[in-house]
Amino acid sequence: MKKIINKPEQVVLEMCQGMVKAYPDKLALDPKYRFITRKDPNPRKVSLVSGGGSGHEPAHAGYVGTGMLDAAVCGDVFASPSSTQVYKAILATRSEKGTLLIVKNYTGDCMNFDGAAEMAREDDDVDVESVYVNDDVAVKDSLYTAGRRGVAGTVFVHKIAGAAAELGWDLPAVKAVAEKAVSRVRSIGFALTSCTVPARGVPTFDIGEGDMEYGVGIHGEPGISREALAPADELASRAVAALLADLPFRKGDEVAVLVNGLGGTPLQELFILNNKASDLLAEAGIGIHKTFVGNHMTSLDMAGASITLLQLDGELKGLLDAPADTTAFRQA
Amino acid sequence: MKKIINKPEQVVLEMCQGMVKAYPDKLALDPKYRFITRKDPNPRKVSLVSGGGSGHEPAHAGYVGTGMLDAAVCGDVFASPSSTQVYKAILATRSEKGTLLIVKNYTGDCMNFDGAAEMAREDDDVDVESVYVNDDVAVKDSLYTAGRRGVAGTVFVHKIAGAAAELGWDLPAVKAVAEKAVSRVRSIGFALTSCTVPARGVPTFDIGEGDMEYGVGIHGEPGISREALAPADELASRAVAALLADLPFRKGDEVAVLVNGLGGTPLQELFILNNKASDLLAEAGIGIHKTFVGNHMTSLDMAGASITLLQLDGELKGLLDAPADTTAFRQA
Amino acid sequence: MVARMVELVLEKEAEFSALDAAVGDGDFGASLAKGFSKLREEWEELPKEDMGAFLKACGLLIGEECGGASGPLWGGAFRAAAKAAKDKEALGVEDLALLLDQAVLSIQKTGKAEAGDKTMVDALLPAVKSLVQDAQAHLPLEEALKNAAAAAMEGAEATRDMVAKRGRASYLGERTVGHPDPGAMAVGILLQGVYEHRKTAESKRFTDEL
Amino acid sequence: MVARMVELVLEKEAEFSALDAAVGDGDFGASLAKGFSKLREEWEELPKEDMGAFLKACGLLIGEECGGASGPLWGGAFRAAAKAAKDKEALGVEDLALLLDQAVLSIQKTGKAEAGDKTMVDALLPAVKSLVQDAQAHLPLEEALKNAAAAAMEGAEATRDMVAKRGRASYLGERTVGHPDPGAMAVGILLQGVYEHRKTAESKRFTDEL
Ligand SMILES: Nc1ncnc2c1ncn2[C@@H]1O[C@H](COP(=O)(O)OP(=O)(O)O)[C@@H](O)[C@H]1O
Ligand SMILES: Nc1ncnc2c1ncn2[C@@H]1O[C@H](COP(=O)(O)OP(=O)(O)O)[C@@H](O)[C@H]1O
Ligand SMILES: [Mg+2]
Ligand SMILES: [Mg+2]
Ligand SMILES: [Mg+2]
Ligand SMILES: [Mg+2]
Repeated sequence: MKKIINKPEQVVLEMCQGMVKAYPDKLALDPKYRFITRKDPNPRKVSLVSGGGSGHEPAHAGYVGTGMLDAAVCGDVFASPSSTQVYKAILATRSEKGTLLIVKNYTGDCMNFDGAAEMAREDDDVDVESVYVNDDVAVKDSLYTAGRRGVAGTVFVHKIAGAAAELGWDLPAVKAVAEKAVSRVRSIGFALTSCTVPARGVPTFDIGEGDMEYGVGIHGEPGISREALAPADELASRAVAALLADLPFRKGDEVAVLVNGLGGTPLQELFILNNKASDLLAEAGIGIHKTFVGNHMTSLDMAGASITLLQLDGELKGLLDAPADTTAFRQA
Repeated sequence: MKKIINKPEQVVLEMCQGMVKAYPDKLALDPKYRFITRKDPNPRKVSLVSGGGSGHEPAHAGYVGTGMLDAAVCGDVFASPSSTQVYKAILATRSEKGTLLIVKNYTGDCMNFDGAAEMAREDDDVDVESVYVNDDVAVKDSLYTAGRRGVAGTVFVHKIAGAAAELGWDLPAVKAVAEKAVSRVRSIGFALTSCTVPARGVPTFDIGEGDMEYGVGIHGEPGISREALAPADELASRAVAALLADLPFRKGDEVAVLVNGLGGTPLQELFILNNKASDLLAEAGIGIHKTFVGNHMTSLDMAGASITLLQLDGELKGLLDAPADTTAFRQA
Repeated sequence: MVARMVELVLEKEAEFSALDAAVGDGDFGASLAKGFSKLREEWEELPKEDMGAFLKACGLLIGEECGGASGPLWGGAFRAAAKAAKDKEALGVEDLALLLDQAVLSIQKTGKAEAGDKTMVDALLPAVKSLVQDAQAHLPLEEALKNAAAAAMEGAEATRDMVAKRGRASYLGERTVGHPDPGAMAVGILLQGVYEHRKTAESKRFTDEL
Repeated sequence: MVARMVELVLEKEAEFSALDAAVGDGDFGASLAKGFSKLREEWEELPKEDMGAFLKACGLLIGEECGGASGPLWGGAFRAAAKAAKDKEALGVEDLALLLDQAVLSIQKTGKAEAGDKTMVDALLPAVKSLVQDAQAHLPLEEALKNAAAAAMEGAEATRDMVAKRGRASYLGERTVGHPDPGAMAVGILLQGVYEHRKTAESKRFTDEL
């Protein structure tokens, strides 16, 4: 394991501390319960609380700030924070308009965020609602399983809900538009290497020089198939085809695109991926309203990428374009 | 070599195309001479042209935009663009106030940018000046060698000069403040892995699981020494000590900090590095005006990081804080 | 009993994580260990007068400290067992069957896993069944424990051929076939460890050694 | 002559890059190859009537196409040689000495490298010296070429013990000791190749084969 760390068990806390030290006038850390909040929370807007396991940086704390989240709760690497942590974050960002939890659909996250919501509602009368992001089309959706997992599309949900909350919308409205975003966002990813969880110290999976894992999530879990590594254009074609077919997106649709790096892949390669993805969308008659390229939802040091499409309408477009000022996502 | 690319010889062009397709209303590409310009250049401000070899993404094209560069010229991976390319970029962004070239101090870059400046001056009467960034303290400075190389500190020079140009300063003034920034910026980096140049297909250097290269540049050239990989805190201590001693920075100074990832290192580790760096600066009595953490000047897929300090005064602080709207650096 | 589980969880951390790496994200060992090492740290302060209070305290700590899915599942299981144990001082086979039954119920309520979904439930259900049978047959505790551990182990081994339907492993679907479920294996290993410990332990009263 | 150099550069791309990987950034082979393959592509269109025009065209293409330090250095060298060649049709040893001398001067003017700085200059200077001596001694061209190539090779080998002072290798300082300079090795290999080719070639007039 080659990492710029001290001890594996200190990774999350030191990362959180390093982050608030980088942005001391924007972020604050609760070191005991490990959540990061805006320095000056606004108690007159719906509070947005998200988070999950660590290892997805800049997610989720990088999206705390004006126009996006109010708090991000940081679990251990790839492990949901406990319900106590989430509960404390809910209380710390309590607002007169209530709180929306943006949860990625994982067994652990759902159980812990739901537990926290219940406590906050029952013990403290906080008005708490939740949305569950499940954008990964690699996973077959089914009532009889854990269902689809939430991956990079979560960033769009943060942005949309965050803009609505900042505009003063009430909790049901913020929740409704967040759910609309969830219902219209789809992602798929692939990995060229495994990541290495600090506490384990060895790569989660072994993979040959010529191979890739197609359909991976963001926790180093293997994907849906092991295949020969394909050229960028082929990867883009396959990903775009899978996404378009899923919603389905149709000719004439307008979308936002996120070409997301998984942590170990440089921007150069993401742009090469976008070069083809963007042509394919044009060929399919899909209008690209806005493209984001970069490391937004990562999986530690994994080399790989994902592509996310969000189907827009007038409302979503307006919210997507609204200003945001967080440490990892900023637009005027 | 595991990369999301098509053919090695297409990497630079496809990357440039993927970039302008991501930001079509902000950037334009000259595909023949491979330079990226602002979509709507402003001919009434000093034009800033930078660039160099590719493989440093988001540098340099990511810094093209309001408040920073007007053009970035993209050489092959790690190879300076030719003087013809630079020359064409100078002409394409010609302004009534003249042009400043921001060159990283490498033999190839200096020769090609200087050649281009000469052509533009002599054949086209463009008022061209140049500054040479040489912030890497790993390299001993000497009149008898190529001197120090330019690394991540270049981003601060882009920002400072860019803000001055945007404010309408004339060429001598923009050049002077850019040189002031150059004289006050210092960097040092280390690598945990080598990068792999696409055209070569194998890592530039071999390195054992427990080793690092200390004092590396941004082109995969080995550093000044091969050593056992140290914990993050030790890396931060050594880097900060080397930087402070060099300028030297003194108690009471105010600085901007850039904790920069080399491409393959996730943000998580950069924050851990910043956690200690930031404490060390405080202990040394250095005030941190602003911190930037992220992949700003990379070396393809190299795992590693660099730390940069810029000594501020009132003027530099104002320019650093001025708004910028580029695809990789944005502040209100 | 819990003391032995704590030791085992800490001992087997790497093994549990390696099992999770094959079908999940490789943190199961670390997640469990985090909560159980907290148990060890705070061992002296835990209320040991009655079984219910003790198990509840364990459940709260585990729920708060274990990350991921394991926190709520194992924490909930301990708390459910606590309720069933109430203020019991000694446990017979029947009591134990009830405790474990309540624990599984809690896990199923929280995680919605059925038998065959390739989760820890697949080790727990056979263990409960075995305990219930042995209680009806009035077998001694040690023998019943032995049978329960064997049943759990068998159940855990059987998850090898299942397709995961719950938790992170469900994303891998068919690809999980051939790998046992880490949670189920942990249940088997822990019960086996508890039985072996008891076999060699001097005390035969259950609450003597929590 | 240039045709043979083109072939060699393309043949040796990986070798040149590997040399550069040890002391620089590993792109020297690719950088040179890019310009020289352009030469091959546009070979038919290059003006071949007189040597000066031909070399200048080569220099311009190399300068424009080769990335990094190599473009300006090699491009400038070819253009300086072009000036010296003017409209010569045939080259004697003396002419060749002058051409190469002008080429090195251009390289030193652009790159500011002295002898001993561990650059291509350390292969070129001995080659020029050898040619000048052989011209004075009125040796035949083939023999002079042989000696020049040997001198260049020896100079290139000698860079192995030097500490780099110019170019990207200078950052490695003492760590470059033990590795030869890629540019110097390329000069040696190319001159050697040109000599060997000429030895076996039928034509003995220099401009017959550019
Ligand atoms: N819905 C569920 N019901 C019962 N057990 C589950 C469920 N989901 C996961 N598990 C158990 O949890 C184990 C994984 O735990 P852990 O690695 O801590 O979770 P994660 O990393 O997915 O958050 C699995 O091996 C399985 O036995
Ligand atoms: N200042 C200089 N003067 C003469 N030759 C130089 C100089 N700098 C570099 N070189 C030559 O160029 C070679 C490296 O070329 P190349 O790899 O294309 O450059 P880079 O990658 O550093 O831009 C060196 O081996 C050396 O022979
Ligand atoms: Mg986990
Ligand atoms: Mg180079
Ligand atoms: Mg797990
Ligand atoms: Mg080189």
